[in-house]
Amino acid sequence: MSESKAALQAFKSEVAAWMAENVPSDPGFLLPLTFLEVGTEQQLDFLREWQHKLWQAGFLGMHWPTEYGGQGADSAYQFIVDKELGRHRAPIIFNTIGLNWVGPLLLDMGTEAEKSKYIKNILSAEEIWCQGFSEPDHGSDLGAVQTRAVKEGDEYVVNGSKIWTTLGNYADHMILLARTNTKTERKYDGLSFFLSPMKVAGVEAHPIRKVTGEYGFNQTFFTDARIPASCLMGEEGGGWTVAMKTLEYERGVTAGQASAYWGVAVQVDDMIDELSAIEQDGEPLLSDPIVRDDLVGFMMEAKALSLSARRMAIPALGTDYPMGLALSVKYRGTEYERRMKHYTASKQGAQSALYVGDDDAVSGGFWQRAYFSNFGATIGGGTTQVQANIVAEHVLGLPK
Amino acid sequence: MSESKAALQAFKSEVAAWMAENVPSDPGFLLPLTFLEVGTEQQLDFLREWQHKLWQAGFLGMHWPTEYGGQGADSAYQFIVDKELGRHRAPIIFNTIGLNWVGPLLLDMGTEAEKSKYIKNILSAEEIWCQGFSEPDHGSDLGAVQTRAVKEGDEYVVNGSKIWTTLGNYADHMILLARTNTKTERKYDGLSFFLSPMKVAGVEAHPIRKVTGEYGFNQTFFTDARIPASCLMGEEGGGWTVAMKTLEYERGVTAGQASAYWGVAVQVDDMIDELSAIEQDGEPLLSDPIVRDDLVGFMMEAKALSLSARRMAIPALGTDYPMGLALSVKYRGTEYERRMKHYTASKQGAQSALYVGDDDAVSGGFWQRAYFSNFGATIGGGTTQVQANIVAEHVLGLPK
Amino acid sequence: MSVTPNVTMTFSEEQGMLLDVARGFVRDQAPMDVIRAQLETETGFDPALWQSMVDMGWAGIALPDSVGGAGMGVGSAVPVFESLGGGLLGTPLLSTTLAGQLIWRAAGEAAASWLTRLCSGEVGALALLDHADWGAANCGVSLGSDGCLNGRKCFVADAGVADVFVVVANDNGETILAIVEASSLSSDALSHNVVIDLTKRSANVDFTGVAPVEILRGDRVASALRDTLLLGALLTASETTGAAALCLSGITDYLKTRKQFGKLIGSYQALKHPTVDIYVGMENARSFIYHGASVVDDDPLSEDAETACRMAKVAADEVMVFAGDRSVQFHGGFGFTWDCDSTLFIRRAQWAQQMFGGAIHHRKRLAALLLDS
Amino acid sequence: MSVTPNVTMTFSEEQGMLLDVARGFVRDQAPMDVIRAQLETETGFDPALWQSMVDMGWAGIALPDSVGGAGMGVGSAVPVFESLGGGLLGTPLLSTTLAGQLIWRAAGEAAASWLTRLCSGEVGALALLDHADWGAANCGVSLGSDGCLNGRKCFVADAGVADVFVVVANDNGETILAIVEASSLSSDALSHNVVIDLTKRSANVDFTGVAPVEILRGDRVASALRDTLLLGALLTASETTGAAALCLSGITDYLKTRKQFGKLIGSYQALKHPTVDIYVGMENARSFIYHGASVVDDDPLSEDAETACRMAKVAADEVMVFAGDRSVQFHGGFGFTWDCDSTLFIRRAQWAQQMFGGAIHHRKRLAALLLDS
Repeated sequence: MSESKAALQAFKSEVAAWMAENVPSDPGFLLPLTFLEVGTEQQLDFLREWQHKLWQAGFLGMHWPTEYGGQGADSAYQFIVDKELGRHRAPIIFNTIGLNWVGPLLLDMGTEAEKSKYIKNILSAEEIWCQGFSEPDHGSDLGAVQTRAVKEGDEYVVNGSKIWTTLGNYADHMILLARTNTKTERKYDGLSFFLSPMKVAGVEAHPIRKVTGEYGFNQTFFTDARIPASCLMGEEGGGWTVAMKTLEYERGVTAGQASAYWGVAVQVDDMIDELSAIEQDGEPLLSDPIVRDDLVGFMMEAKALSLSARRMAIPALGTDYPMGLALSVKYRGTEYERRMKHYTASKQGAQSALYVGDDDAVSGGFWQRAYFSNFGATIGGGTTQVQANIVAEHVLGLPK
Repeated sequence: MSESKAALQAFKSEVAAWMAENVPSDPGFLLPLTFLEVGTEQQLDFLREWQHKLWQAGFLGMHWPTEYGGQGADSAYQFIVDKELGRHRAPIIFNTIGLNWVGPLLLDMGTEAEKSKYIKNILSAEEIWCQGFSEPDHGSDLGAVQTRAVKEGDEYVVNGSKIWTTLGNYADHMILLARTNTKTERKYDGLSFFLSPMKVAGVEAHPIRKVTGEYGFNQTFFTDARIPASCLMGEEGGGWTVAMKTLEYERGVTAGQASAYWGVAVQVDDMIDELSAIEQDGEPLLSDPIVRDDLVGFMMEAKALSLSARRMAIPALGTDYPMGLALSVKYRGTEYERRMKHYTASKQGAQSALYVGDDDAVSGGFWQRAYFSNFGATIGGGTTQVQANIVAEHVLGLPK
Repeated sequence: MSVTPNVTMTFSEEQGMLLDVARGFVRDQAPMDVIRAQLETETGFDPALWQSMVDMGWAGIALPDSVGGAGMGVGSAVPVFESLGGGLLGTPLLSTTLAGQLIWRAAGEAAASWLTRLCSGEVGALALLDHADWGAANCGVSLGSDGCLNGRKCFVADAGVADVFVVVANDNGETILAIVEASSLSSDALSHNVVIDLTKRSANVDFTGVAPVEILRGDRVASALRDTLLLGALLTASETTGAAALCLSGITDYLKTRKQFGKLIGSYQALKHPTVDIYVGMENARSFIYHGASVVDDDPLSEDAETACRMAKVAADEVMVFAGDRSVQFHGGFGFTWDCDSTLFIRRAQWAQQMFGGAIHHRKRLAALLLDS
Repeated sequence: MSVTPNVTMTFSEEQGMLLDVARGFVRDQAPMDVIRAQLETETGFDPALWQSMVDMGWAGIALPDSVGGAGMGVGSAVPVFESLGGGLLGTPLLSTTLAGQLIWRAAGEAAASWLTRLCSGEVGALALLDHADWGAANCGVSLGSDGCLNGRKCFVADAGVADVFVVVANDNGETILAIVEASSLSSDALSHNVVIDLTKRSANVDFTGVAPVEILRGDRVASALRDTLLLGALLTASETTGAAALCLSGITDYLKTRKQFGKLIGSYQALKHPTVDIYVGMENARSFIYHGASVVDDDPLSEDAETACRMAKVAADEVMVFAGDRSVQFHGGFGFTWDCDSTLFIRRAQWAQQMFGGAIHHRKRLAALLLDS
């Protein structure tokens, strides 16, 4: 279902015009850099309203079915919207776990009832989703999940604790991976997947403060929390498969996401713009040959990432390692951003040591905060070290 | 037994004067960069004569007992000799396995008979030693040694194969690690250590060509080779301990070596001298700020290594990780040299692509050859990766 | 051109005792919960703790006994700052020490009254920068014909608690040092910085209309200023090296106890080997600071001393940035939280790497020192 | 200033076929034992193999059909050189292709007779350098009033087998291209280089007293020369990328089969993760060469094309140097032997990284291109 260039171009103009009118201006308080950092009610209300507005204008879920609140168009349209959001430096579209993982998952594997019940409210931001996979003692090792869900009549009784539940204190629903059977031969076969309500007795989300000083994460405690048995997605004991499918969405291997505009995007051009105003030894920093050489390195990395995305569309140019480019995106992209943000934060002379809140800080401390915040990307969703293993094993066929 | 500064200074002058007279000039053929690369009879004869001459002059085995051909002085004297050898760009002292590992080992753990029989001939270069630890399929994993030594009467019958036997084709003796018992509970307990003759029936050394195009290594084959039972050093089954002690000498953790001048030393100053003659874009290479910055990095590494050696002598300054500086020397030094030699070989414009034998090559292709040759140091005696494990486990206490 | 020959490293019994005392003090008096309690306070330190340090003679550790100092030489400050860094203990000692150095090197015993005050616990601060560029000439503050200063200084460390400021100023083209009493500042002279390192404090200070109590000028000012900046680099490097060592030990502790996929995470080479590189970098920085301590003295710093100070700063900055960054990463999800000390380490790294010029600043000058002679 | 916008990457069915054919040819005709048999021969390649390549039209792959070429555009040479590199197959195709480009870009169809000869299998060589510095003006060879050249060129690739030389020379300050027939060289004109990459050959060539058959001059010479050097960088990068991919597959094969301490060595992250970085670097280089192939054409190269060629060269050089180095290291003791192909890879890396300027050369120019506009 590819669209004519002309139609896409026209749509782009339409979106751009709408955004020029409707993108909210600076609200006067700090907005989160990513959906992982929504830490105050003020931020939440603002972002909820903004997402709702975008959806009402017909610019969210562009390729999701109309019967569930989408626009029934090609995914190219969503891509255009996301790009324009970036170009207009719009606030982020924050209901990311719903938009990027839960929505595509339900559209792919959900029942009609599940789709009808949940998808529209994801788009409209009426219902917020969070994810309950990781646990305090297991981090990246999902197979070891300990949170118990025991069936009693038409309910499951849940006990245990999840960690890093982004938006958990605000969320209406959680995609929950819990152990329904402790006696299976393979530990994976004891896991089940739930579309679990958050606003029930026995569920408490405790905010966790981050390295940036901000909030957004929670530790979620389940204490004899009773959830309807109908929350089970798929079969009991079939949770591992659903969770792995979810991770594919999280890792961007599979398409279908409603908006990938979940964080403030930073481009190499922004970096150069920022540094072009800085002086070193009384001269423009950008006249220093070493800095220039470093910037060439960053520009090449940025270009290589763009070219790689382009190349993925030409299968004949990736025959040796068919899934390689896609599987290495997170490994490359998140580390590149870490280095680039750190570099920009560190080349500001004495201003490098200022932080958000100081009037003299370069761009309000944006780069320092962005560097700190970026660890969410190199740690969450499988650390860089785990990503390297994934590429080594799944692309190069190296042993575990 | 520390010596007065004046005595050491006088000795230094004496050595320097002798060397000014006696260090041989360029023989007109390529000399090996290290003792690992003695590949022709011509090189062997030349180096044997040179070592003999140095010993006869009283400048080798400075701190070894006089009854075994040494000079009975402090090790500081040997250090001075080695340093002067470098300063005079003398040919290497090649009988390294004897001088650095076997000699100290025998002096430490050998019987009187063993000391009398072997040590003097190591110093005089009358007898050459090689080492038979590694085997083709096991590389760094010495515990897995398969070469069999079976006692029959007053002989052991040896079968198997050793690899990377430096000087093996010229050697008179080998320190041999072989399995005398295949049924021990711990695989280490089946190993024995021999001072084994090379010039007996059933021992054949086949030269292996190196990455540099030169020779020096061998694969040594034992086929029903019969060696006297008296060659056993220590107890049968006690070979692992002796081998580990030998490795300590090899890794430079323990002192006692008769001459550490086993390879052509390269200093950061040599690197800078070499590069100062090179042009880039019509300007001196050393005027390029990026190159200058790279060189600062190398100079700092060189200085840090020197300072670290100095610091080892002041225990109070290394209390947190007592053996750390010593145990990390190989890890740091060999990798530093690899990078430094590669850098110098690669900053010569089109001449970077020339090799030994080309009249137009920078310093006769020295840096290219030195870079290639340096892999002997980052691979042999425990690869860099193994060295990192050693530091991690033995210095930082990290798990295996 | 040659860089390696000078590997002087002296270490007296006296210095050994000082190192032990300083480490013990920090370990006992400033465990991490004490540090954390000060992170979001106004001054960032406990006055009682500061007084203990003064009582031990640390405020004058780098000054001669003729002016009330400890008389151990400026190099003796190195183990003290290394120890303070090893506990992330933020106090105004660095500012006070450097204010003392600047005055001493510019005026000697003629300025004994100021130095005695500093040795006895009054806090000194250096007002150096007109803007963020450590490499630029910073003499925008001028002395007017009315005997008052005119202009603002930026990022003045410990300005909020300083009793005495040494202000680098400009008197008709001549660089002078103006000594200003905090009491003479107007009530709105200070605007506090939001410093990324929560153990540190600084402020922009407006000196307009303030009359200095004393002006130091003459031949020695330029060299005193240059040497104080170099000593600032060395002492910051010392503090940073201590912090890097603490960071390393936090990482190794975690790697030895945390399991993932059924194994201690320290057994994964992807974590294990970079930790070795932090270790090596930390030891290098330590070698450089001890070498620096051995080649600086009260005379104008030699080329070898300059080299040592700059190398120490580069080595310490580089390892701290790497260690802090890896500390967050290797602690995984926990590393990303406020409760993990990793956040203190990356913040320290970010602060330290600019103080008295960053790696790029010093490497450029080292290139000139070592390659152009 | 912006660098990312142009991500053009075109790939026609025709190019896809060419890639398949070229890879198949190298796989079938030039397995490693064939390559190794030529390492220490005089010319470094088998004439029959060269003839097969000529028969497939590769000698004129980058030239228009009006002069006997394949008419697929110069970008079509990229997959061919990538494939040749993927077998370490050394032939004079690079020299011949670039000689063709230089003549074509400087003189167009007016030089059809030369171009036709090159397309039909005569070997062309570029005589560019007066000395080792790729960044210097190289016009030391001059044209005398007697119509003869005077001077020597260095490192002329494939000089030993060349039929036709294109010599960059200087005629009273004007840069000209002198076309010289090999037959007109004196018998001792060539002194062969000892090239570190044993699949490559070059020589210093003395042109003194040689009368060129034709002189190309005029407006187009400077731009033709500049573009040919850029295309040289792009095609060398293509060849290098192929070699890096081969090197990577050698490493992964070894890591999958070799055991140490009872485990496949590929399970050690100290080997596994750097191998991932080689993979990523190789894919980046591949993206750059395909992008380069999509933005170069017969016109003078655009800024985007220049950027693409330079980035391709930097990316390919950097990954090849890293891959070759790690290949030796990761093969352990075997890697240190002549029998292991790692020696061919570090030698190729060493050769490739200087050809048409190394990473430092191109990065400097990229900085000017991308930051100074």
